[in-house]
Amino acid sequence: MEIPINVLVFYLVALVVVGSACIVAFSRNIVHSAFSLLGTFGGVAALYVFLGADFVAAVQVLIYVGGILVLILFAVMLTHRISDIQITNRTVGRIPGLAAGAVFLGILVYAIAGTDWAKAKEVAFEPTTAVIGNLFLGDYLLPFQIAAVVLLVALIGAITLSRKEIKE
Amino acid sequence: MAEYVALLADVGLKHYLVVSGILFALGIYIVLTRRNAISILLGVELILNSAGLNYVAFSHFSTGQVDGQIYTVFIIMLAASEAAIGLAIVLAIYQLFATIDVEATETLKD
Amino acid sequence: MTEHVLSYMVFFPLAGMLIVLCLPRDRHDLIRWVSAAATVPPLLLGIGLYVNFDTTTTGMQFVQRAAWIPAFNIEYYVGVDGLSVSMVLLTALLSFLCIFASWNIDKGVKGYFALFLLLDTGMTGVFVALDFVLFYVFWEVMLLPMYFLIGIWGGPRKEYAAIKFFLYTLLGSVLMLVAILALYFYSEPNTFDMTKLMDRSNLYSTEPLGMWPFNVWGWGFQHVVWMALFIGFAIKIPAFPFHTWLPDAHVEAPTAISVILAGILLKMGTYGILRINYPMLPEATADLAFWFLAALGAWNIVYGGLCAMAQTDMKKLVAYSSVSHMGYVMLGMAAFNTQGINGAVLQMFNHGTITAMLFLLVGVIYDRAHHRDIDGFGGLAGIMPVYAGFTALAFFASMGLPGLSGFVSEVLVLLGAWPKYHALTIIAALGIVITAGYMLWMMQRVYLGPPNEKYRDLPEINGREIFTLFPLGVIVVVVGVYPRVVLDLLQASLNNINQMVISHLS
Amino acid sequence: MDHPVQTDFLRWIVLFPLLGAAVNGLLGARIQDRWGERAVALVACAPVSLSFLFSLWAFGRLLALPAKERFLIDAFYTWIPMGSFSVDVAFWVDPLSAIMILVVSGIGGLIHFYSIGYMHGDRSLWRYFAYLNLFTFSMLLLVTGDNLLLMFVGWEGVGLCSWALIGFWYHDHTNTRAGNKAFIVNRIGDFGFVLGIFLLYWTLAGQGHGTLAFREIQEHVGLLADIQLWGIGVATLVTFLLFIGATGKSAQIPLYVWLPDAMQGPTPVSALIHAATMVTAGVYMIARLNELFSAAPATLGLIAVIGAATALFAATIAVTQNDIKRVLAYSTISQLGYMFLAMGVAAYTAGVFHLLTHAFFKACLFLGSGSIIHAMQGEQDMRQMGGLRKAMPATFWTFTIGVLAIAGTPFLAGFFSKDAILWQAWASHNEVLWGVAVFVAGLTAFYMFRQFFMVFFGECRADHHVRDHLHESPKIMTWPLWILAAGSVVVGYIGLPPFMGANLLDGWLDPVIHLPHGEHHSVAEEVGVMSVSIAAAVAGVAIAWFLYYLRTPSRDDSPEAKGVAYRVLYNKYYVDEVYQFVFVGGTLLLARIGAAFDRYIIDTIVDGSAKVTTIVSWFNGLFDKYVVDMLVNAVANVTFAVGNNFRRVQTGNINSYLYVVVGAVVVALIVKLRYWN
Repeated sequence: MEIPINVLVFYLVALVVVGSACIVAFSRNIVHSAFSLLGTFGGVAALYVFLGADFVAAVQVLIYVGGILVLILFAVMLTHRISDIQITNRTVGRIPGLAAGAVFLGILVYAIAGTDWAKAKEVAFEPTTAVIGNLFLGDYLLPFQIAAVVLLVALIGAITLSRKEIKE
Repeated sequence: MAEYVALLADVGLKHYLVVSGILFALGIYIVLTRRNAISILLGVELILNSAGLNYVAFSHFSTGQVDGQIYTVFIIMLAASEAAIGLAIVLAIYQLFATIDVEATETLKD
Repeated sequence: MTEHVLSYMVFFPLAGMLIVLCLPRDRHDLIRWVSAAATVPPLLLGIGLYVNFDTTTTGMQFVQRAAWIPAFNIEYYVGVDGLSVSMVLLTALLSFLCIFASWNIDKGVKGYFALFLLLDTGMTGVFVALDFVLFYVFWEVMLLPMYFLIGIWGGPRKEYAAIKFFLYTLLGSVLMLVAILALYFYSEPNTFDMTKLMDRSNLYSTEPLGMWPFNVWGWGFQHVVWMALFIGFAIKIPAFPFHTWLPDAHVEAPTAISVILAGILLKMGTYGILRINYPMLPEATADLAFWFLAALGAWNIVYGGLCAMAQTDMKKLVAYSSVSHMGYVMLGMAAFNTQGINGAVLQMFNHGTITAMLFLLVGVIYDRAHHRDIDGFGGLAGIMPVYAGFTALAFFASMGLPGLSGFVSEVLVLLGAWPKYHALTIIAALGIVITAGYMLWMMQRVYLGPPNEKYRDLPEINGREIFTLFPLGVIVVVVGVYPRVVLDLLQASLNNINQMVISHLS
Repeated sequence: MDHPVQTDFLRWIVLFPLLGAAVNGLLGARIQDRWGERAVALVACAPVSLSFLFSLWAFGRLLALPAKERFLIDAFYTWIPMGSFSVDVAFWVDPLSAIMILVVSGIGGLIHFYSIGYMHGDRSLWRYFAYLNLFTFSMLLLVTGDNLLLMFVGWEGVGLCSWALIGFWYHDHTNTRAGNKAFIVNRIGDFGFVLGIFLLYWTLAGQGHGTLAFREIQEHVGLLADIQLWGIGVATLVTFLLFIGATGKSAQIPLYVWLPDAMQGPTPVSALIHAATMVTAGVYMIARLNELFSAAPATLGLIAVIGAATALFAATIAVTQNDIKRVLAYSTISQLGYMFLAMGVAAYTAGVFHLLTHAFFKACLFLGSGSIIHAMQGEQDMRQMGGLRKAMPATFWTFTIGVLAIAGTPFLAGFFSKDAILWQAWASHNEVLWGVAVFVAGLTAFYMFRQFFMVFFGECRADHHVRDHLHESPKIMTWPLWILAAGSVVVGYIGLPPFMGANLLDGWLDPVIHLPHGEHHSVAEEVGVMSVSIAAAVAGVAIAWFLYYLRTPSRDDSPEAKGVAYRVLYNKYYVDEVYQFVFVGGTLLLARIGAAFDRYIIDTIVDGSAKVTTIVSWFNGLFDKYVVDMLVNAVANVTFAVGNNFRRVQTGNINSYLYVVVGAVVVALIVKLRYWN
């Protein structure tokens, strides 16, 4: 039986995503966790591409990989002395946590498998950037503006929070 | 056997959903078990990613429209601001307590 | 004017709250006086209400109604009858007095008084609302400030108490909401108008439901709704076994809040049963009254009394005595005769005044000694004679000594309960012995005996405290000697409510 | 009976003392500070005197009426109008209550005056007089109230005042404990009393005559005849319940225990409340409702037995007591037993007669003992006394009259009344009860003379410090004694036995007390019975003479050295200890169980169910702690951890929150998948 190449690629990418997520979850070293996140984010971006969401994939790479991840790494470095990196990723209650996660996953898979999902008439692969751009400035203008404001607020908030208290 | 192989080979909506479900569960696991504030943020990122993946998958397979992708963009935006604010809080806490273990910072409730 | 009088009573405190919110936060005295001023008009209007109240009619008086959300037939609809007017008066009086009892709050003064006034609005609103949605809104408006007032201005375990209070009452509210919705959807045409639902009392099916366990018990839709409402109200009363929030909340709450809690909030439970369960679900009331009102009431009396006896904290003792005394209300209303039901509501009124006094008195001593340990005092009567005099009055009223108000209501309740429930009345009458036991014992340990050297210089009760206690003392005596001042208000309406159920008694 | 005379002055008999109490209670402290004790005393004594005058007026009004129509009523206002149930505040004076108001306001007044001397120098005299006035008010209300509920008001009111006065010197916990005991024991009686009221009201209401007014109850007693509840006649049940109330108030078995302890109060109080007036309330109540009680022979039998038993029981205890007031207290219980014996054999008049004479001589004795205690500077132990007759002649002579009267010396008051009871017991064929009563008469003579000899004869055994200051009491204390002593002599002549002359009391009470027609008995039989009781009394006096006059009692005569029987009697048959253990201990145990149930069971459930929302957190805690520690500390740990975990709901612990969220989502999903599709 012949397996199409795109299927193989999908599984490969999915493996990368899940595997690196597992490292994120189970690593004792927070730096490893943080770096593994890169694999997850990248993998998800790849999945986006498979799903024909080129714009989203680009955004994912730009913001997640380029922004958030760097931010996290900075935070890790700022809050830990390099020397004690090993012991900083404490985990408590692994077993109940695992149980909860497993139960949750089980139910999710059960739901996913058992549901008769709606199907689109045709599955199209077209460039979406223009469409999305139009929608942002059309139907979704208001959320878009609000998002801008939220980002601004987040920016200011982050600065306010992280700057040193001025002693009075 | 062949049925299963065929099922595996015919990559469709459910496959993506399962991947996203696994991400979600791992995220949940992280948030449930980690005591390190930054780790918890990592878990949240995983969860957000899984949600985004879901949106895009649905948009591709179920609706055929791009609305889902737009939501994903919003989610990413939210994730960015959340990370910024969250990490800023973590830094602030670190300055105050010299640790970011969430158990050590319980005095917040008073 | 008469048309809006109830609305004024409800919303004056709210207006006061808005003004308080606009005041600068460090002008403490200004805030206090503004709050006091905001509770005066309701009190004066309440007196006007009392004077102009028509005691011969059973219908709603001083009615005001206006469309609110027409889509769902929701109205702003307020009015009073004999049942609610007594409670409205009590609310107006206690709110006024409690402002003065709160005078020495000095932490977060602005927030405290603002919340207190909001609470006042909520409480008055509950008693006058005649539309279910309005009723529910006021009910919640009342709960929230209470949560914060306990949780922020409370004692050492305030969070625990506040959370417990909130969880309990939230559970009650949820059940109540479900029941209200059920009442709404099964009425034809759908209405939230309480008076309409009361008039058509056979609206709800009593056909036993097929579902387990209701098929075993023979409960119909009406019974289930009754039960949901009852649990909601029983938590407020508080009936065994939903009573344990009360001692904790009382112990942690500041004095004035304890007074409000015991004086008014507890009444909402029994008020709700009489206002909603009795007229709207009469068959279920008739079927379930024995176990859930009469037996539970008698049990409350004895159990609360015994628990009170074991307490070492004065406030806890008084709190458990409330549990005991509210049992009389339940027993009385389950008697389904004139004496019982009137006695029950009179007991609600009397308990409101007497327990308010008790809590104020405990507050007085707590302010001075900063503890409430019963065994930690002794001989206070010699040190603070005026204070001890007021205490004796309140204690004896609580014990149901003839000539004071508690006696009249307790006798009416027990008298009313006797023909229907012999055994339960005998059990409940044991309460008079138990009450005397714990009250006298506490009196002996705290007020009598050799004066405690530690507290020899405790200052006598001051003018402000006397000002809060005196009106209550006068009411206690007057109602005891001439109970008609309250009874005349109640009779017509209560007998009407009673009649609605009697025809369904088997 | 149908047309009582309407008046409007009876209310003042009752209200004057209330007024006095109000003035002294509210302003007394200032009055005493500014104008001294005399002003306070005036405020207290004036209203009681006025009450007495008004009582005399009422008595005169009654006398002026034809014998069969001697009823006055003063309807004040409607107290509780409640459907068919309506209670008036109305005052009712008929021949029976006329006697009582005279006794209460008369003897009460004397005791008020006496108190001026006795309580001289007490800083809170105003309080004392306020209580005393309030007591007089309550007692008058009790006897004049025209219905059972109003009587109950007085009934409770006197209990309250008794409580306040027993614990008057509240700095000592012995006193406050005694007060509480009195109040609570009385409350147990009241428990029966109110139930009796309810049962009576509803039974009559069932017959269409729901009422609590005495005259209507008497009128409709016949309606109760064939009605039963729980297989017992309602009349029997009602009277039984009311009698429970009477045992509490009038100190009968089993509720007598409070009275001896009540002697902790000031002595005039013991005289007024615990001898002359309040404790006779039960007797009065039975006489008031005599038709009802006559309709319940079973209860009457019980009352007779209880009465006789109490008389015997208390008399035996009195024999060994050394405290001068305790002897009198037990003697009071014993005499009350006589009264109940009289009630039990349906000799209501004889009972009321004994009530009346007893009020005089027992008040006289108590006030006399007060005078002695006053002189002995508070000493109450008779072993420390002796030879007081020279130092205090007035007290000695009045006390002698009192002792003679109570011991049944012929031609003094106690003789006639006690004999009337004994005779009625005999005549109603209760020979056993009669025998007991005669024996008790002998015992009474014995212990009273024992006291008499110990106190007044022999050498003074007090230390010289006290001995040097022995003195007669002031005039204000002795002249009430003389009046009471005179009363103890003459009052008996209103109730002469039939063969000695006309019985005024029988005739006077005839309109209210309906005696069954007795059989005719010969004079010889009467005289014979009478001489037996005289013989018993003489024997008692003789034994006392030998034991306590010829042999001087020792100063530190310890009961421990005596035989077992003596110790049992001295310790009052250990009844107090048994009650303390069984009832007080039992109640407290129940109380603790209840409180523990609340704290450990209900609260655990509550906290636990709050915690169920944090399922996994609980799981976590369980895993961490309980599996390891298991059973050893399980109980303690559960309680602790419950609270602890509950606290965690708002610890700010993000993980815990998440467990809740996850749990909720899982549940929601399951519900959705399982039940909604």
